Amino acid sequence: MSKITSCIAIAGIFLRVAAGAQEPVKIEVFDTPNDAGGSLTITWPLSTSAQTSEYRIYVATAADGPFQLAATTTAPALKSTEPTLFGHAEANDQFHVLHFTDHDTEGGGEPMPLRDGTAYFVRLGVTTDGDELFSDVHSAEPGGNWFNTAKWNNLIISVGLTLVILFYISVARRKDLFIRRIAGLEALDEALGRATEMGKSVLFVHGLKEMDKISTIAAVSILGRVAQRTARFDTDLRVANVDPVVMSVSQEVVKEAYLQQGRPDAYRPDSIFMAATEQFSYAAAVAGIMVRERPAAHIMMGYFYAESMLLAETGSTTGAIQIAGTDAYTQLPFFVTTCDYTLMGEELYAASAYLSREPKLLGSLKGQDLGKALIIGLVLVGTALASFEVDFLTHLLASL
Amino acid sequence: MTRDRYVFVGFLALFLSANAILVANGSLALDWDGIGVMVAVGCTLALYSFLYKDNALFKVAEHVYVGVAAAYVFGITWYNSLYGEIIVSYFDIGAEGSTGGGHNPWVLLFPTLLGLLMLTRFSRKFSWLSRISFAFVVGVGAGLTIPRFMSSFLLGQLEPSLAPLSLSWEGLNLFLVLVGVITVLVYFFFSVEHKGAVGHASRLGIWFLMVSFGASFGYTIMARLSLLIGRISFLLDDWLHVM
Amino acid sequence: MLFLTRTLPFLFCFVFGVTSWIIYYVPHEYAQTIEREFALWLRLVFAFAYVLGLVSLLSLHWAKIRQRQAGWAYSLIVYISFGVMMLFVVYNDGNGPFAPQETTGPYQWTFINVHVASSATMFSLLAFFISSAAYRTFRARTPEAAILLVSAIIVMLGRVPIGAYISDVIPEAMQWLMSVPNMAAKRGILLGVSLGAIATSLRIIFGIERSYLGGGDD
Amino acid sequence: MERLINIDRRIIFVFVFLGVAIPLLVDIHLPIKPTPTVRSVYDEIERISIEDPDRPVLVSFSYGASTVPEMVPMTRAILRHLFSRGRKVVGICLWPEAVGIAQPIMDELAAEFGMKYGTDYAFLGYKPGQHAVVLNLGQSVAGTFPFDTAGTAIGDLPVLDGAKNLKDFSLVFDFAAGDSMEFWWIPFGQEKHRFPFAGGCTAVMAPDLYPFLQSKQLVGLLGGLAGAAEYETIIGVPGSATAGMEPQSVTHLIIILFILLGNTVYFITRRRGGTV
Repeated sequence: MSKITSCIAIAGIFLRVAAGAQEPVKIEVFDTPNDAGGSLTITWPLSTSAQTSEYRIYVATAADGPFQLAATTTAPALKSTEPTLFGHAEANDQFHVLHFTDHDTEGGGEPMPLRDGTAYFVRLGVTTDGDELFSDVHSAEPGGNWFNTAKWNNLIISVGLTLVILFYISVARRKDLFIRRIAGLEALDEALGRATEMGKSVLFVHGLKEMDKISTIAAVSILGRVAQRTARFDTDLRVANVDPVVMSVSQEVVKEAYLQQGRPDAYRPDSIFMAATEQFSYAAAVAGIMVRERPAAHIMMGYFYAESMLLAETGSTTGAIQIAGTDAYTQLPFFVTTCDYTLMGEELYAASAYLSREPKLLGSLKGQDLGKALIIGLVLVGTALASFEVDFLTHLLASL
Repeated sequence: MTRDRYVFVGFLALFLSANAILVANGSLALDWDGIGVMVAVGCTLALYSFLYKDNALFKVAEHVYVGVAAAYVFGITWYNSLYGEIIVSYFDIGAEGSTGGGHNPWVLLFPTLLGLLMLTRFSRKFSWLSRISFAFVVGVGAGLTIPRFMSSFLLGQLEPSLAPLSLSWEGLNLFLVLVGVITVLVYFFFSVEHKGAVGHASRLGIWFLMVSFGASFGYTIMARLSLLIGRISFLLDDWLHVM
Repeated sequence: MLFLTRTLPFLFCFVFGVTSWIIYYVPHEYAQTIEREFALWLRLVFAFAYVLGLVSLLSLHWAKIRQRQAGWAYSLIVYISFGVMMLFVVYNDGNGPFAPQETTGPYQWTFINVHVASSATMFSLLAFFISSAAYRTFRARTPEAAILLVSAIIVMLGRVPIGAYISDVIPEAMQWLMSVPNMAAKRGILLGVSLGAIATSLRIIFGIERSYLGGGDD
Repeated sequence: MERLINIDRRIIFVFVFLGVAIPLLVDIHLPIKPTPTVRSVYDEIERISIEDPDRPVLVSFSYGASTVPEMVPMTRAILRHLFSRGRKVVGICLWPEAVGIAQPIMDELAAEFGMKYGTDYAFLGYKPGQHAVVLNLGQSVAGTFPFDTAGTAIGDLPVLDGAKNLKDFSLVFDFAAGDSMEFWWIPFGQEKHRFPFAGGCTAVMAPDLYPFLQSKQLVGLLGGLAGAAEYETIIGVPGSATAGMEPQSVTHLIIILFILLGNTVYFITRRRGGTV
């Protein structure tokens, strides 16, 4: 494009200024959406010129000036680079966009920030080859916004999920909800059965976290199940702890189980003991028990750290059946390769819900299942649509 | 028992004479740096004695470490936060030549109160007060978590999964990712029995899980070996100077 | 009393929880100020939580010493090493506890030569146990475990220079394995875990989950 | 056969020790080839050095003493690259132990490149609060770290001029031994402020972060000592990570051989009907 035509093209945008023509010129000035305030946004049509032009934004507090410089740019962004504010309309790459937050002051001092609630008058100047052409004046008022429109999807899904989970919890309070069999629990029963046959003890090993963690709560409810069985079959049960609170809760749970089975006489509180207080001492102490007492089954439940390796390795060499359950994903590989059965991650929580039948656990498990089903559906439909170049679902789900 | 005692005495003698030789030939200076290296080596070897068997030396080293760690962390918390941020702001004591800084003391009153209430947990009579602090921490934590996990994990991870499939290498990989994500979710789906099609999908999900566990497994082994390399090169280089 | 011990904490939890949830959607200056204050408060309360952790560690070992439980002498060692290090903390290389922290002196010396040395050594012990487990117990008992081991071997070879030395295919296989099947499974896990975290947060805010309250009489 | 498996494990320990020590003492040179995830960290730092040279880089140290052999080599490699490109660097700690480890390294490397404290780099120390610190930084840097470790007010550090919150950094880099990238920085910082975010982590954490690399929430990643060695190779300054790759290779081979050997024995005995 020659220099002359490009000048004409630029001038064309500002036709109204130059020749007083009546066509609307697509300059828009407005409060920047989704912000805390103190910022205005201006958009104008894409320059068709091959030459670089300089754009200047002028601001005044009165329609007739005096105008102060607010921003200068030679390479303005396009509306399409900000889907957060302007969405995904195709025409967005036909418009420039600029946000500005302050303007120069008369004396040349510190720039003056834009004030919320003040009406500002804005005009755009375009300089190509030294000539500056001005648009007409637009007015807008900056201010803080009360809702971030880019977060609609987030709000709707969050509230939806909340309602679903609360609904299922309330349903679970009234009737029992179905949860599939957890294979790990069957493996657990099998291990306990074998211990009974062999007349040997069962060793239950707690993880390292405190009583208020979900994994510890789940471990305690599994301990309850184990204690029921050992009480019924008169098998010796030993429980290793690293946290005193977990220990006293475990004692309560085991005592309760023995009472329920009508065997309070068989309950010995000292078989639920503190093995050690520190990570590696704990591992060493438990490993010592495994080697000396040779229990028929090792049950390791809860949150484990690096000591999992030591426990499972020593345990597997004694020939005992090992059942583990943890939500520590970094330790799962070691359990999987050294144990006979491993409850992985959420399976541990599910097992605890399955055993305790607690409405809050069952209900939220159901709610999460619905969430998973929704995700699976969205992924399938979204991928199919995207493969046929229909992007609306992808845009709808974008995290902006 | 006696054999272990011989091993222990021999080990100690070896350690001491090694240090004596190193000092004698000038590899280690008898200043704080040199003594520091000896202490560090002592701790390292005492802990490695666990490889021979669980023993008292190991337990001593482990418990020394626990005590030092607790005090160290307290020191850092004191100088960086309790004193360095909170007390300094209350009494407006910045460093020399420093202009201002610190928080408005009034702003700090509420969180300081919450923090102090937390410490009532150790009193039998007033421990219920600590529940207010826990309620604040847990409540705010939960409220902050919900929309942010929704945005960065659910939406943030969902959107890149919705990529157009095509008959190409990339397309195949995208398809595999799609299958992996879905089948892993099916595996962790507890509302239906894993039978029929669901059973097959969940089985495929386990395979994907196993590949990723294998990756974690390999990487974890790499991590532990890296630590060992670090310690052994400390022993060989900083202590024995043979590298 | 029930109001103070049960209802009040629940109300606190609910009000703060819902507020910090809602302000996420509000860009307005007011909401941002609340977010800033909440973050600051949370941060400062965390500092006190350290003291809480410290006291509970010390009281645990104190109980062992007082009751002369097995291994109480080790608990005494915890106290001694803690006490010595505390002296260094307070000494602060001569400046005392009411001054910015010095980066030199016995505190830093003990940190580097005892703490760092012990800490790194402790975890490097696992390298030995992993190798022994590799030999004795990492077994392909099931098809699943076999997949795990094969993928682990590919990663272990591909991630270090020896893999490329053997064949260029190995690092590429490792790359593919990490960024396709591993990535897919980790994403699946992440989606599940975050749904779980959101569900737990909801239970907490709506007072269904109160195990965090712990301690004290009801 | 079973006796072969049930040998004293201390014999295996000796093998591992020698597998590390011998390659450390004997030089066997193996070429290191950088992987794409590591390369993209380098490219990102090069990019900001050209496109965004004025704004500082925020470096967060989220590791403790237990992972020093893995994390320190990558800390050195990244800081060396940043300082060599004249980047302004602001260091913070999200783990308490990082203070005593990272500060001396930062001072040492800054001195090597003639960077001045206060104007070219700063070390703000540690604040408890984990994700709350990240959230707080997103609102206000001065409100989160009012002073540096020497007690100087943030306003007196010119390196932070114009850096009011996380938006004002050209890059955020997290050195993570735990899940700080995944559960602190991404949901509580990057999610809102969309800064370029890269990190280096222990090998244990690395596989978990691949979903974020694919979703671009993470620009690049250095995983463990191998990642650090690759970075040292790219910037052309071989250090302890590069030296560590030889024993690392040898020990990986040893462990793989152990796994293969153990499983061979397992399958042979199982076929014969025995148990191991």
